Amino acid sequence: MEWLGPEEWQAVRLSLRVSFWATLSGLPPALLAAYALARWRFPGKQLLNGLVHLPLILPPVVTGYLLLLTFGTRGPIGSVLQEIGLVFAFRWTGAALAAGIMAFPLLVRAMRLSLEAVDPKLEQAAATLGASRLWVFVTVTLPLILPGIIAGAVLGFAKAMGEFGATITFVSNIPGQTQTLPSAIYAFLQVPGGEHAALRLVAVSVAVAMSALLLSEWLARRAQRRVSGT
Amino acid sequence: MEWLGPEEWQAVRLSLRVSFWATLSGLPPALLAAYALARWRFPGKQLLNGLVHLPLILPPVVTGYLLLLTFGTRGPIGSVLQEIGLVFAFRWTGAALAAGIMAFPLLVRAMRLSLEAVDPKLEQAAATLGASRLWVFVTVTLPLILPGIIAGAVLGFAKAMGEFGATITFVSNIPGQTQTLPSAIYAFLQVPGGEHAALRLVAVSVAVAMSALLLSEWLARRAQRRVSGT
Amino acid sequence: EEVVVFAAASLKTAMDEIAPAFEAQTGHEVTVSLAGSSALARQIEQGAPADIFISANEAWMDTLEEDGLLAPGSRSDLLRNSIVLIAHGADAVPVEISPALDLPGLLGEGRLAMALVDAVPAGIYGKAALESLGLWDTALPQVAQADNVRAALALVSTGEAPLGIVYATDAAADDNVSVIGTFPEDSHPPIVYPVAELAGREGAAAVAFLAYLHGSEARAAFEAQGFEVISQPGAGD
Amino acid sequence: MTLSVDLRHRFKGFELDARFEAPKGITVLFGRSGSGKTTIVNAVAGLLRPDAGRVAADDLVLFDTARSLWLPPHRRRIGYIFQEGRLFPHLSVRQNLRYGAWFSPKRVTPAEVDRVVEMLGIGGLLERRPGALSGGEKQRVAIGRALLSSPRMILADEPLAALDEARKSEILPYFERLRDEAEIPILFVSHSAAEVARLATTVVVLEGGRVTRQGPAVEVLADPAVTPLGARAAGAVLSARVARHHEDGLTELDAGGTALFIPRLEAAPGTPVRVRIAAHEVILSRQRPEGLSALNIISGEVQEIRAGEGPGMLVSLDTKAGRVLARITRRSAKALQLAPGTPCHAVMKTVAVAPEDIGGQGRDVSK
Amino acid sequence: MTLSVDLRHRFKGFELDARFEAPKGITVLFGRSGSGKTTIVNAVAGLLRPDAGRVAADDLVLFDTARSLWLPPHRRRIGYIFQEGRLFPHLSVRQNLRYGAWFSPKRVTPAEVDRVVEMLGIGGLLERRPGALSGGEKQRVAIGRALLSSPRMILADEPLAALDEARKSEILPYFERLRDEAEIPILFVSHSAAEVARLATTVVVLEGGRVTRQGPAVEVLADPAVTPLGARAAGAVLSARVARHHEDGLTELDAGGTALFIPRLEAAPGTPVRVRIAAHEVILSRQRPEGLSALNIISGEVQEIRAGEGPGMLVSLDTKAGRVLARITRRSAKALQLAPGTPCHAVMKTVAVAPEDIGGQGRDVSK
Ligand SMILES: Nc1ncnc2c1ncn2[C@@H]1O[C@H](COP(=O)(O)OP(=O)(O)OP(=O)(O)O)[C@@H](O)[C@H]1O
Ligand SMILES: Nc1ncnc2c1ncn2[C@@H]1O[C@H](COP(=O)(O)OP(=O)(O)OP(=O)(O)O)[C@@H](O)[C@H]1O
Ligand code: MOO
Ligand SMILES: [Mg+2]
Ligand SMILES: [Mg+2]
Repeated sequence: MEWLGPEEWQAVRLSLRVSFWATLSGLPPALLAAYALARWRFPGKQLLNGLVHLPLILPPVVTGYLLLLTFGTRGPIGSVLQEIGLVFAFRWTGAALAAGIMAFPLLVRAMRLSLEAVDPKLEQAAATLGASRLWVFVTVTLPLILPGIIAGAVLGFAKAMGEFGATITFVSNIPGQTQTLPSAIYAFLQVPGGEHAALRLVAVSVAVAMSALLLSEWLARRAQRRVSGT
Repeated sequence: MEWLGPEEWQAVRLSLRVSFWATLSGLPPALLAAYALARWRFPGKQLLNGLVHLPLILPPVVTGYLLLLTFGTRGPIGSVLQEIGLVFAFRWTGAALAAGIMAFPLLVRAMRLSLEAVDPKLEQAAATLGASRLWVFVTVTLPLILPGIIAGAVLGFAKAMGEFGATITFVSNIPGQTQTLPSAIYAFLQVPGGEHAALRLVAVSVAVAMSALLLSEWLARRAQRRVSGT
Repeated sequence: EEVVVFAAASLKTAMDEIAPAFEAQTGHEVTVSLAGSSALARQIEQGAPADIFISANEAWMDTLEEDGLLAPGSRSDLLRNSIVLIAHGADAVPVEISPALDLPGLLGEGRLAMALVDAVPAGIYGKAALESLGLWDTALPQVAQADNVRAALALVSTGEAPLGIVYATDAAADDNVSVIGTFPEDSHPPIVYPVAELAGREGAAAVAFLAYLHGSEARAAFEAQGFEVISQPGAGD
Repeated sequence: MTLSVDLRHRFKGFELDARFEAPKGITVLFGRSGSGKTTIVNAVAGLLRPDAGRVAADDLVLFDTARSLWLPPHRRRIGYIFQEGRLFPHLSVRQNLRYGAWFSPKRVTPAEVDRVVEMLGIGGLLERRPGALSGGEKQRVAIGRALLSSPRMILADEPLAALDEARKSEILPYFERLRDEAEIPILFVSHSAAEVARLATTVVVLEGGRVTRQGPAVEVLADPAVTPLGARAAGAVLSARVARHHEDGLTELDAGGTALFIPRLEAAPGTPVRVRIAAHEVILSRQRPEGLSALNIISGEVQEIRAGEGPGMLVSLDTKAGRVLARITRRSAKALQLAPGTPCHAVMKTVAVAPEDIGGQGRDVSK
Repeated sequence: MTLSVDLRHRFKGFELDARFEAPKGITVLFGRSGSGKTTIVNAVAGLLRPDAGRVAADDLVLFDTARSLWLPPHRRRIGYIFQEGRLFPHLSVRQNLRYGAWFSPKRVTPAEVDRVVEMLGIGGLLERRPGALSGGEKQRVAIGRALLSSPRMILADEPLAALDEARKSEILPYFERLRDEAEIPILFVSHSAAEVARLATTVVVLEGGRVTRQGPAVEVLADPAVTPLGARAAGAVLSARVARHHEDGLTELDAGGTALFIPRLEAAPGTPVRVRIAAHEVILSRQRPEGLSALNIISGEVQEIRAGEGPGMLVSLDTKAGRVLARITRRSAKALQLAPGTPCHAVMKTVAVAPEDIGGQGRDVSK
């Protein structure tokens, strides 16, 4: 597309990368949280539940600010992670972290909903056939909740594509590093007459997300067909 | 709570009202959309799917801007609705509209996931017992997807409580009319020394949302128990 | 009578003082909507029920004026601000801001936090200042742009970025940063907050409020926040 | 009311092509696992849209692909007892039972509900949800739910498979009564020869999606060629009346002048009953046998001898009590020199006339 | 290996309190719907944690509430055939069958898989998913899945209820072989008297959550007091050998010198077989009867006469072929003046010895 400048292309690529990794690396912890919430009983369960929902409840700026305080180079977690070479500040990784955290509640809910719909009788059957808890999860539960995982991933990816407030607050806007599509769009909207440029980027953003959506629908249909067992 | 000024109380009340109505009035259209996406085949289905996800994909500011353009007093829809006395611009109803639209994809996904998990054999059984499509839906499908509806409503409510970008862009930040908790938090964060006041409001926001969450968990457990049929 | 004021969010503290005082004095009712200048300007374009607009951004006020949305003759410059270079820490060593400033040396590996340099006024002014000082090209690769000044300040305040460029009004109140230099006034276009009454919304209360803003009580409130109030020929005192 | 069925449908690796008539009474669909029984039942209920065909109940066409006619399931008013229960998990047993009544044009009286509940022995379960029921309990509730929906027709897909004999023998009379009293056709899928033999008015035998045999139960069951039924299904049904009850626990029946002894039957003298005598339990004798423990001897003469596959033959006796079938070996037939017209005695034990082979109309079957 | 079960568990409105031993062989749990069979089986499998009790297989304690011992289900190595199938919907039939092997310490050979697949007649379904199977097909896959998991013990909850007679008679021998050859105990829930009679080594009768009768099958089945089994379950098992095959389709067996005729059995002369003779199909006679169509007559003398409820009596005959049971009426017993020691002849028809009542060890049961 000629009508996108190189910096804008960069933003597109970055947004894709950020959203992809945000979703992907969000999946395992989200699955764990969903499993814990759906299946386990433990003290502080409602606390975990609340924590998971927090990014949804808080205005994104606040989330971004809290991220800055904890995952920043001087933050309690950020400083430790830095020791092992994991830096979030002003990096695309930070953008992915912010997007991932914002998408987290959506991932968890979708998975949890699917987990709660899994027939425990099938899991029992697997256990009688010798599968340990972990194997039951891998061979029965996981395939059965695949539609939920896909649904969660789609929501998460879409959310990550659109996330702006927390990202820019946490890692600011550095072209090529942390300037995602929404940041670029936001910048255009701040100046009089920037609407057209902004709309062009919105169109790109929508196109990208729609492709992801179509792909996910296709995957979900396949998974659903597997699960419904015909 | 003495440490909240009257204007802040107003914001709390308004946020609750906005989130409540956003969620409540979002439920029926979300259910319809979820049903259409889960069960029907029609041309333009993927378009609808995309449209539903749009508020997630777009940066909230863009959504707010688009709302302003369409539902504002001069917008094509806004001006028509104004004729019949339905005004969104700079009213709490507009805040509810914005929050509702932002929450919409979350409502739809949760319901759709539940709908896809409903065993069609039960619906068939209901049909053989004389229940028409609509009655099957009301007496079988709906109760069975109740956990999904609750999950969606919780997500939606939480999202509505935290929604800020689209709201402030669409209906501005008018105390008592459109100043929700997140807008108030934002305003505090824009001035030196406002952080403490902002944190107080964040705490209130979190407390309110957590109560809603606990309530929903309780409801969901009941619904789940109904569905699992023991 | 009611006055609806759309004001840039950075004026919150001042407006929280001014509005009740005005109400007490005149019996009018003031409603203040605080948001980003661009959002407010767009809303006014779409027919927002605002009587008065105080913008932190001249460009948006210009746009509204061109579109004929301002009450003719009501526009004036209300406040002036300055931009400063801040560093993390309560007692950082001051520097002299001149073309000789060794920004890369001060930054080291770190970032220079600014507001969006092409979109948000504080960023635009900062960029203009650095350009006029010939520092922009060397600084550019290390600039981190936040979506507003407050976020830029937060980056420095938390130590994420060693240096930042923010409004003097913002820097003053934060104990974790120190102002290490003020950009010369001639290094950037004047930083002014214009105010205007909106077309078709003229009323006695609006006029009164406008006058009040330029008056001495308001001046005290603005100055307490670090703003410089621009004297109006023929206004108040 | 007669149900006429004509269906063609393909699954991958399976082709259904079935045409039959189910008159008033119970039509049993009989066939091996995977022969297409459930497929047919689903098509009649409207849960499967077959590739082609027509199903009509008298003048009411349920569907007809030739005329693009399709009555949706909920307008067919069919009481379908599913092979796998399909109870509504979110409703209590009581609500499950009432479900059909919500949509039924006819009112279901509380007395009717009580009677079905009592017959099925689910009175103690009414407030439970299906998740807390045993396998057989679920199946009984499913039966009740279908029966209480005031159906125009009943489809029962192995309704009794999960039940114990005692429970079966409590429910079977109910189906018999439906068969004998109500006008509604019943399509009944069963694997149990005893059930088929007892209930069927009409038998339709399916093999690999095709109807290989159909007709009145008495004929089909008496046919040695109907292998899937197994040798044990052949039998004759005699009409009799209760004559008197004896002190030693036996009830004497009068079958066209011949006395038959069966275990005590709770029915007043004079009550008409149907007694099924399984062909494989009848022994033939040329002389009237003496000194046997078997109490029931019916005299008659050979009407027909049919040879099937294997070593068995089916002998039809014409007796005053009616037609009696006996399955004997070729070797015995030769030894006894049987031929049409040969006078002969049919011997069967009292206890061979088992309780579940006795159906009656005058009995209070709800007990 | 012996399984000892001792369980106490309460559901609302139901109380289980059962204690029994299941020795090597097949222990049939028999009882009405809702009597607690599935509850027991679930507890043994570890799917239900009973309030109190202990289950052990020889020295291996599966759980013991007194010692707070609980072996999780997946470490019990139990092949559980569920009452409702429970196939994995996301796996193909083949994958379902192989599932247990993934976790089994023993390797399951392809030959073994093939044999089970062939026996169950599911060779054509291997690539399908459970959603595209008929009810009986699902049940067969479920049986295969459990059998192929190299279990240490088999729990079968009405595994054959959904199957037709022909299919049943193909699968039953497999269970028999497991019973006779493998060392593993099998807990088998069944409502079918014929199945119980044929398979059971041990019978445990449940009523309302309590064990009312338990013991070796021959004893329990011969007991007229065991009403839930129905009169038809009593019977004796004779050991015999194939003597020769006749041209008229009959096979002659030699049971301790007495000749027995049964429909052709595909087994070489000399092959040992077990023949079950249902008590209700035996007629007794003081004189050796002549001119009857019944080919099998065994002579012996009355050993014992037991009266049950109702009009029936169970007569035990001591014959050279072994013990034979006959259920006759009180009236006949009186007429024949039977008493212990009375010489007597047992008469039964050839075809009354039905194919599914023949179990053998030498037969190729996979056919
Ligand atoms: N989860 C439960 N909650 C309450 N009661 C239950 C539950 N599961 C079973 N029951 C009751 O316990 C009793 C025994 O049930 P169980 O499933 O063991 O019966 P069963 O002998 O297997 O019967 P069937 O032959 O009908 O399968 C029944 O009365 C049943 O209603
Ligand atoms: N959805 C499907 N897709 C493909 N094949 C199917 C499907 N449903 C059924 N079949 C096949 O169609 C055939 C007939 O199935 P049907 O369920 O009618 O058998 P049935 O006679 O009811 O058997 P059973 O006694 O085992 O319940 C079977 O071979 C089955 O495998
Ligand atoms: O609204 Mo601002 O004060 O331009 O950052
Ligand atoms: Mg079927
Ligand atoms: Mg059971």
